[in-house]
Amino acid sequence: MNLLMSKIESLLFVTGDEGLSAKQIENLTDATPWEVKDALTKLQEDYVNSKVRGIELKELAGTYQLISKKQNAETIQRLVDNPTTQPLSQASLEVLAIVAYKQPITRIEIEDLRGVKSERPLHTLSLKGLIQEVGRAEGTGRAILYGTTKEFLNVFALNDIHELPPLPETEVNDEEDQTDLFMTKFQETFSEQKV
Amino acid sequence: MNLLMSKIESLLFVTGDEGLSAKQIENLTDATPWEVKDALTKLQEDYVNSKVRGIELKELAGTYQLISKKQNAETIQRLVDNPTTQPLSQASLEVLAIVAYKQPITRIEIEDLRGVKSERPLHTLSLKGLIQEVGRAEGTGRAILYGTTKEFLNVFALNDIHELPPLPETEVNDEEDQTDLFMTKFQETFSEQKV
Amino acid sequence: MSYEVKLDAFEGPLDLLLHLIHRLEIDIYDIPMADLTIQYMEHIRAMQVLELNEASEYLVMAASLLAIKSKMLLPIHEGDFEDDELMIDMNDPREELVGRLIEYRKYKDAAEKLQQLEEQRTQFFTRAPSDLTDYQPTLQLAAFEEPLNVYDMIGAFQKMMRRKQLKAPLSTKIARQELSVKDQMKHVCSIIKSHGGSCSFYDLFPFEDKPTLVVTFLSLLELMKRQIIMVEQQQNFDELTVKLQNERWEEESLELIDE
Repeated sequence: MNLLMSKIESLLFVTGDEGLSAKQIENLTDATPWEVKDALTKLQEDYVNSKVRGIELKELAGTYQLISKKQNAETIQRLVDNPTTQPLSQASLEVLAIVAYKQPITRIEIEDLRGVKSERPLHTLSLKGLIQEVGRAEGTGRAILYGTTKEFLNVFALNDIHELPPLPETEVNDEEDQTDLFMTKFQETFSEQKV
Repeated sequence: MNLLMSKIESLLFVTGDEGLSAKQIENLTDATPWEVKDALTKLQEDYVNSKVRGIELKELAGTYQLISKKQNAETIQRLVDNPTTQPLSQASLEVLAIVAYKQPITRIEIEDLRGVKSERPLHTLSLKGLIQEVGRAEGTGRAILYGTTKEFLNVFALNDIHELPPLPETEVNDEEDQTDLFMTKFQETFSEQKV
Repeated sequence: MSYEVKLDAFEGPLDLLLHLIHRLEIDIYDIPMADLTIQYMEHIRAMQVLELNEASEYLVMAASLLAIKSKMLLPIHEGDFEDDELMIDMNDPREELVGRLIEYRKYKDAAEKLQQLEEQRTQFFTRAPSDLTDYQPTLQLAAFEEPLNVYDMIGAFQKMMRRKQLKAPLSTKIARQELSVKDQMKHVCSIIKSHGGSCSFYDLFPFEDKPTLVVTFLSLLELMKRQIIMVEQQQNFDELTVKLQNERWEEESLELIDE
């Protein structure tokens, strides 16, 4: 039971804001629906009863996810208000990377890539003048297409967008190419030489 | 103390893989450095000692972060779709080791050390964001100097570049031993011949 | 002597030499040059595949091995030692090679340790920062406080990719392939209805798997074309809202759709 609770905490921890359904937890832990139900209840009790814990369990539309404890909302607010600790800079950086490399790109495409909503970082980046609307996508939605600005080049000390290093997107072929062009000559040379 | 631990858990939970430095935690919780240190130690003890917990505390790339418990790696790996990160090749690992320990370092110096051309592994490592240009060498060539990145710390689970395991022997001693050995040998030969 | 040689297993001439030294149980500080050179040449000859740009490096090493070997064969004459210049020459000719080998071996060992660290790192996972939109003030202050370079951006991208690999199809293979646009149109309508006639665009895409996303999207387009639903956006960056146009849409009318 303890082990199951630990596994569930790990799983809910890494899945972040997406959470998992009871059914998914069952599959991932090979536990019965009963055991999972039980473990989830006990976990939540632990979280609520312990003064040390800063997280709790939330169920929303059949999906379980961990959230920060409501009592600590004030502390979290300070985190958000404090520009040097804003966890959003990572999000903005991610979005900026995507826009820089894949421009022109729509918000939906960005969100598809990141797996999370990205309105807020897009907004921030626009405000900072790092990205701009560069057109509209064809089709029904006529979604906004985003691209980087001159200011972006400035901030990253680039002359030109092509100066960006290539994206580590497609797995780099780490294997070295091989050729035996030299081999024949090479072997000849050495078989002649009596060592 | 309990409340502080709870706040820290909340903060570290929401900041995820960005984490927070001890200093930032102090500011956000109005606690003294000492209290924060203490709370962090107690949190980690709790995590490790409790069979129910699925998370741990780790100093990674300069910040405190919550991570999933190592014992649950197998369970979480069931979530892994297709590993996007291939392990590094031997050549890349060698070059990376040299850069890590001797940074800042030029390509020529690396190639001297390895005895083979190393453009390709350097390129691979740049693409993976593990090394970066950190400056230019003095002199005519103004060769690029390479160093490791924050991503490097992340990939190798280090908090700081100084956490790298020490090199087997230090160069200086090595050379001394070596010359000593040669000298002894030389002197032996020498005196034998004199006799 | 014959043995299997896999040359692509070596990272260059130094690596090959270290391998030989280890296999022949040679004292690295007192290398029998003749033996080592023979072995080295044997291996070079057995090479079937060699990298174009590394071939020369193996050759250069072969040449210097031969040079060292022949230097060591030079007869030593008594009396020569009085000559200072020759004294310098009398340094062990192997010295430089040994120094290089030892230095290289250090980093080869370090590379191995890195590999272990890399392996250990796969044993734990971090999580994405939470979506703190609810806490966010309307106007966001500076997003980047520190100077940034492109490598920060690549780093952010890599982090995302690491996270992304945890997106296995969780709703395991429940044969969703049979999902038709027609069925999905009905499903979409019922979702909107359950939300009271209008809902967020995202509420319609609760699943990660591609086929469902595509079919749901197609069904939305189809519903828009038939003016059964309407999609609205108040402002840039705002969420899309999907509204049921006609509260009294008929299930039967959908039945008539050709696939």
